[in-house]
Amino acid sequence: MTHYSAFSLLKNALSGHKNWREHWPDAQPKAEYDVVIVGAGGHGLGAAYYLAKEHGITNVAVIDKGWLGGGNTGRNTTIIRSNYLYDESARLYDHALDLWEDLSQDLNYNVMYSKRGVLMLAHNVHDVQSFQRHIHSNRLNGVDNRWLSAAEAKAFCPPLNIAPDARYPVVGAALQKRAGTARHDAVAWGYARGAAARGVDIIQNCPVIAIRRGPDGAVIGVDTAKGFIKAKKVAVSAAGNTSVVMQSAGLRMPLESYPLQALVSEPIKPIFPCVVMSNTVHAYISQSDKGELVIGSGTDQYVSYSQRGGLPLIEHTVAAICEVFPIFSRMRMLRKWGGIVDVTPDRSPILGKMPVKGLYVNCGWGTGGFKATPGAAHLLAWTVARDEPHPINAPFTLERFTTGRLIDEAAAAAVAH
Amino acid sequence: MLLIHCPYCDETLPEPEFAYAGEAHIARPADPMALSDEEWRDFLFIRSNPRGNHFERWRHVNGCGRFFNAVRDTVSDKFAMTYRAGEPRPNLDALKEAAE
Amino acid sequence: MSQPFRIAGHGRVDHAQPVRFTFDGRTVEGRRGDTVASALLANGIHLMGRSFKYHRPRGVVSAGSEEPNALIGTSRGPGRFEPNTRATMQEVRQGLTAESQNKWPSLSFDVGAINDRLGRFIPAGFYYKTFKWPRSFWDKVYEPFIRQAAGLGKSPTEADPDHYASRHLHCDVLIVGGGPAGLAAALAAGQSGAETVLVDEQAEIGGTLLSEPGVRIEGQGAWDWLAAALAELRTMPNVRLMSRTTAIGYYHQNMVGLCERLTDHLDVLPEGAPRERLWRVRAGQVVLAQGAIEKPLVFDGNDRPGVMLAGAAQTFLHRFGVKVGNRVAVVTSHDSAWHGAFDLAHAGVKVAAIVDVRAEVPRVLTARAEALGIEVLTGHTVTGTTGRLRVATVRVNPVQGGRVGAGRTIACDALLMCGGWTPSLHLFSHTKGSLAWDAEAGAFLPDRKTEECEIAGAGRGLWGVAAALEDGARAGAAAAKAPGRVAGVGTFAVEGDRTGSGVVAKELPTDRDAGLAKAFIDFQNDVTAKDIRLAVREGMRSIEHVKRYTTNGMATDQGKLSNINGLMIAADALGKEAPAVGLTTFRPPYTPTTFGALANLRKGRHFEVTRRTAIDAWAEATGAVFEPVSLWRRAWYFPQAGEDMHKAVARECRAVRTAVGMFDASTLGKIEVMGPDAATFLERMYTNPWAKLQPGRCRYGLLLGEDGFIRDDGVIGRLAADKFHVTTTTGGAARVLNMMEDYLQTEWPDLDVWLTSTTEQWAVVALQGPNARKLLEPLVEGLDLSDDAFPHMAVVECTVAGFPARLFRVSFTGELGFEVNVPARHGRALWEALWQAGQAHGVVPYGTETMHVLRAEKGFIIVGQDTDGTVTPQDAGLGWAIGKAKTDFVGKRSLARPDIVAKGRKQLVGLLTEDPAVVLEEGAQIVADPNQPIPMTMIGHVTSSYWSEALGRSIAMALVEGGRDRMGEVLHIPMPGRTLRAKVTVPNFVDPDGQKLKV
Amino acid sequence: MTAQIHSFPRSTAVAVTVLPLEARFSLRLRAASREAAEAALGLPLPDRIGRTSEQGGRRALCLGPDEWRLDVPAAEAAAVAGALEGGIPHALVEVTDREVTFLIEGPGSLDLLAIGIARDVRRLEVGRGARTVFDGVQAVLVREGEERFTLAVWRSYASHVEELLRQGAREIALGL
Repeated sequence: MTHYSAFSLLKNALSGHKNWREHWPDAQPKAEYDVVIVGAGGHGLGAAYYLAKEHGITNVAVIDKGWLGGGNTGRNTTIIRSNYLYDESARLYDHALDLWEDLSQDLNYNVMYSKRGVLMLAHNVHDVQSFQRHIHSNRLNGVDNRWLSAAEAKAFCPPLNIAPDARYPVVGAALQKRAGTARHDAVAWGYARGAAARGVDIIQNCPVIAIRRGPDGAVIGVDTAKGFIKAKKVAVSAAGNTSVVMQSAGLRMPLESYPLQALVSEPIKPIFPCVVMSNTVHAYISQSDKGELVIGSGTDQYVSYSQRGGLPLIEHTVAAICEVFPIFSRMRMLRKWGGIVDVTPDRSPILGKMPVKGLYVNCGWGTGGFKATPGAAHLLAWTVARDEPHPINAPFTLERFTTGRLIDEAAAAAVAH
Repeated sequence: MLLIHCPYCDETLPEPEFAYAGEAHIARPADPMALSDEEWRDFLFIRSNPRGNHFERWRHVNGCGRFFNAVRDTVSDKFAMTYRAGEPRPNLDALKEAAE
Repeated sequence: MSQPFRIAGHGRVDHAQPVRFTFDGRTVEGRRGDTVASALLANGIHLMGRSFKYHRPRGVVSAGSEEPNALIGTSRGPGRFEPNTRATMQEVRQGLTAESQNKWPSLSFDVGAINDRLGRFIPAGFYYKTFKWPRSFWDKVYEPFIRQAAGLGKSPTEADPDHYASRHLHCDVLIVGGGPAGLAAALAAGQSGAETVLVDEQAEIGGTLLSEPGVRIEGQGAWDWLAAALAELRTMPNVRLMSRTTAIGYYHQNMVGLCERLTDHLDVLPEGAPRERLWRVRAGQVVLAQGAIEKPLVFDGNDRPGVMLAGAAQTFLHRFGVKVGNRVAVVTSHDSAWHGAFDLAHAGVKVAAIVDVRAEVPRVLTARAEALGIEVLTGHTVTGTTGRLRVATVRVNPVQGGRVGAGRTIACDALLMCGGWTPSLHLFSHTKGSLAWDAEAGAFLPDRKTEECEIAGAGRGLWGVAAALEDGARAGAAAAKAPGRVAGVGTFAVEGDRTGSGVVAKELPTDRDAGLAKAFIDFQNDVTAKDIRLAVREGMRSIEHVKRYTTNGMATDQGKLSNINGLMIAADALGKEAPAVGLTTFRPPYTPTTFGALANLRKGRHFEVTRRTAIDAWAEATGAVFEPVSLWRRAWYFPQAGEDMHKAVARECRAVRTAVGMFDASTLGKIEVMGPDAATFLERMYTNPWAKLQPGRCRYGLLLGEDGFIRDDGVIGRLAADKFHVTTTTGGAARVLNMMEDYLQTEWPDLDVWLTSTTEQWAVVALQGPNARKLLEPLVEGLDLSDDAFPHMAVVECTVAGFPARLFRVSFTGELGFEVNVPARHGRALWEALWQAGQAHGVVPYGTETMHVLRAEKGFIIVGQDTDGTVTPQDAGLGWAIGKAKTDFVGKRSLARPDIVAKGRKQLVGLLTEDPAVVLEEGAQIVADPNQPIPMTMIGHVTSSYWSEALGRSIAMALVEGGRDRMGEVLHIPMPGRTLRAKVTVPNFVDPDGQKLKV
Repeated sequence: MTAQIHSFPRSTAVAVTVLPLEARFSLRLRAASREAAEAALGLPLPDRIGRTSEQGGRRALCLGPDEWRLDVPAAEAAAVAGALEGGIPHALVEVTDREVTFLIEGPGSLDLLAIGIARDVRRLEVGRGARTVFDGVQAVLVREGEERFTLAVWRSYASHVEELLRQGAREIALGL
């Protein structure tokens, strides 16, 4: 693997950039792997990377039906934060945040993690109560999050409209300064490059048709478009498609997949210094390094894999942005797109062992998947390598839906509910 | 914005008149207390979430107010049919043959 | 003012009507009908912008909405500024202020152009490889630096004073694109009687015909035929023509979004006019007749101002009467540019040479060129241009057998290029319709359709006016086909049609070091051919990876000019055929769409409805402060002069506990549950028993979700054996009714019971306090209100203050209380009658805050504040509300799950701070051991906390692990800077035995 | 008698007024009880959703398979309220005060309704009605004539709807 640095860039510039090596080779499947990971998004590639780097397991394949990073990794609004309500969630996302901090150095690939701060707007008394609960809980968990008055929020984010006569006036905000954004594609590419350099096979455009189980019920491999691949362990990290993949192993999941939309504006000079989220009006916005306003929308009301999404939702989202930021009304929407998010009944992920021997799952992230990427990948690798969950992901079992110990982040999730 | 046929109004109308109401044909057990925790979990939470034909419920909430069932392809979002609540789950193969 | 490049009498602009505007402060004169771009070109101005990354000087490339370079800021006064306006689409208007972008200090001298010199050190994706060391520099130095370089135009900084409109539209046939194909489709569909809508993004409908006046259709000149066709369409009542209207997206089941620009072209804004309108069109059939977009050629220096698409030059000439230069050169791989060159030559422009990369060119073209005295260089390539702010020369070389020969230089002030045409299938792609590569056309053409649509004309790879007309008529007739409609397929006699063909080129061959060439593909994003090749070299094999790594196609034209060139070069680098590499997905909108139009009616207070009660106006007049509660606004408190919230609430609380208070409770959800099976239905829905509740009596009802957690609560009164008056929380009204309908219709359709929302039928006034009966009694006719005759939790239909009423004796405060329901029209009158009657009894109006304090003093929960969707009845201390003998109700089974019956669940308790003056923060977290390190183990949190005026101290409610086993225990609330201590108590602080209700 | 809302722009294209309150009921019953109810009310109850019937100043609009909106003169409210006592399983609930009813008339009325209603109102035949949604607000629309509609919304939404109708009427008056 070529080490990337300003020096290597300079050296290659002088030779016309003709000597750069490929980020990852285009692998063809071998007959057998110790671990097959289904889904080459940030989570799956990251899990392969950590399996190789931290657990010495390098006979690993990551298989994807399309191109790597082409699912939700490449379709989200790149918000990273960890100010979740429940201890379990806060620890899970803060674990990810810790890994984000040094990810560029670790991968020798700049994922452009930008700690520009995430502001969550409160518009009424109920919001204030809910945010205060988050802030106090986060503080005692060692998670960065603090309360700002409306004027302080405006100082932190000048385009914000804090007029008291707005339909949804801003009465204050919770600020997590350590939160921010990262370059989504770079996360997938950096992990892919790091994993490939450690011997992991990345197999693209190879749909997994079924997970195959042996006579004793244990996983023995996967049937793919390129034939059967034997595997001692299979980890499914396929986001919106998890139900379909798991069904092939005979497991029915507490998941539903919804289309989630996002959009960007035309690029403008820097005006928006942070990330702003308002769960009450459903507005999520930041400005990319290219200058586009990146805006998250909600999910359509019905289960779908179509990635099309309707116009009414975009109308509502843009109206919400203009309500909170009336100066953007004359801006223009450049592009909108859709992803498929898999949602659990309590809006918290499932990350751990399955009742089938050798089968592991990482799913149900809803809109929270990108921010969790390094954490989820790290914990999935741990769980697969040791065949037991890490204490941080131990509460995120499938069994909680039987026993009733739900981790209900519905109130905290940035999704219409 | 989908167009949805309400089997009670017998009209095809735009989505804002309707509310999605989750997977269909998950009947509430007659005696919930007789169920095991696993069976009760399946009723509460387990969903088929297929890529393809999905049996689902909608309510014509801004219309006749009725809940009804639909079969919709979750990949194309196209409705194969809608039918009244309480009617049995249609046999899709038969439906396809009839169309051909 | 001279317009040296304007050709008198030529074009469709009104030469008699000058229009003045400014560009970077300089006054420029154009003509009515000009775009900013055509007016600037008429004045010899090509330099209109700077590119994104390298800040290279750029001129206009196209004449349409695909323009990547000539983006300007436009303004018409305070609040009415918008960045990134395409100069090729913005019509000139008197007084328009236009400015160039992404430059400092000026457009002609831009410091940022240093990036251009450093170009070799900042290739595609360079930022992924650098800026990582030293570690601390990323946050403080590199990242802010990268962000500062972002963007093109400047953001607006003021709120938008304009408003926007929206409209739904239904039609049989929607035709997108008003060129020959679209017009022929509209004629066919219109004549059949189908409801037909034709939209075009340009100010004028006509498309290609506007730039092809030489073609003759049905014996008429193209423009005469166009005028006649439009006139005919306008006479058809079933046809609607919409110009300045862009089809932005193609959604499910033939819904197409349109954005219509209403005022940006007007000199003077009509009072109250919306700026733009969003249309949501539902069409039986859609005809996509969007034509094709010309491709640039890729060669070193193809981005200098003055280098533009040949078709654009033709449009500027014919539509606007503007010649793009005095001495032009042409480089092409397609026949179409030859025709443009001939037209320019006819208009008196010197055409220095036509360079064609093809060795073989139709003889008819070369002969014509020679006749016009134009030098013809077939089998040639272009290897460079010169000129800092305007192209000055072009270097051309012969190519033989793949070898590039010696170059020579040709002087020119404009270089016209044509790399062929890309069918415009963006909307088709929105439908997820698939495309197939057509090797002969050298383009992707529509393949499998998913929606009811027809593609006509150049979109299907058909070139020429005749083919477009014929195909349009076919498509229009096909789309209009329906029972009772006859659509004839018209035929059109066309003369002078200029069809042609060409080849698809990757970057043009050169004799120089290709590694040093600045051969642009995506002009705005400064993506060059070598960037694409670098991306492939670095392992980006998917076209999506190439796009994302290089940013090719991600500029504001969304790849309209760059996608196919990028694909051809990527395919070449990968050693694959174009279709094997595939295309990136086109996504809505077709062109950038104003946020305001997307938000349309939902602006300001119309962003969302604000629901008001019948009594709201009285509260407002009395100076109430309001708070939003779901969609309602409710009086929060009623401050008197000099009072802050704390003082007002304390006074209101005192008044209720000692005299009487009035409260507008109209927002509570109300459902009339009626029918012989009403009680049975409520038995199944609510945890409580209902069968034995007597008519005339009420009961507190608790509603769970099937998961066993509390969803809603409220008092339910039985008015008759078959009639219940159910109340819900304010925010839960719609949800509860929907949930009830769901169970009733789908689980228990056999029950004879019906649900009717009466939330808005009734205005509700709560009277609470020891004087409540004294106040009310005189206003109630013929009814004994004594405790014996009308005890706590009684309900009756009666007359209050002369109005028909439902009177409840209920208390959410612990005081003697009544709730009077009257038909909403009488709400205000009832309120005022009670207010008058109450003057003798010390009545005060109180708001939601006081209501909250008083109920907390009694330990009554607020669903959503003291519960959060994970709280069971037992957790909330409401186990008594569960009917013990009931075998089933919604949620019962879930209450038996292992983790729900487990020990240590959070339970609702009271908290009394050690320091009575300290009011805990709602949301504050509770720990057992304050000295533990972070992360701490938290055992609960404060759900409600107030100053209790009645007790002269603070009170709180909290959810605490195993809370009811901790009575008397002191717990700790670590706050920033100090840790508070509080004792666990029963959550019932005032009159715990309920004596005050028994009066 | 109808009162012109002053704030609406004077336009020949479309006029909007608020109808005064008479008496309105929501009637619910099963198909088997329909005939008995018709006899008791002296009013046919249409069996198809969207159809209306009128008799003796009383009017029924079928809104759902078991639901009718009854509009009767205010003076007959008490009589109607008591008409179905005994025998017929039903729910009859007065909702007069729940709603505000706008009358929209003029050649621009279809355009005005189209600012907020997604369904194709042109296809609603004269004399028929439907529950639908106007810019997110549930509403009952009845086509009283070719260019004459009533639009009933819940009381607390009325001012919002009225303001949007006013904005739309101004736009239609401008002819843009």
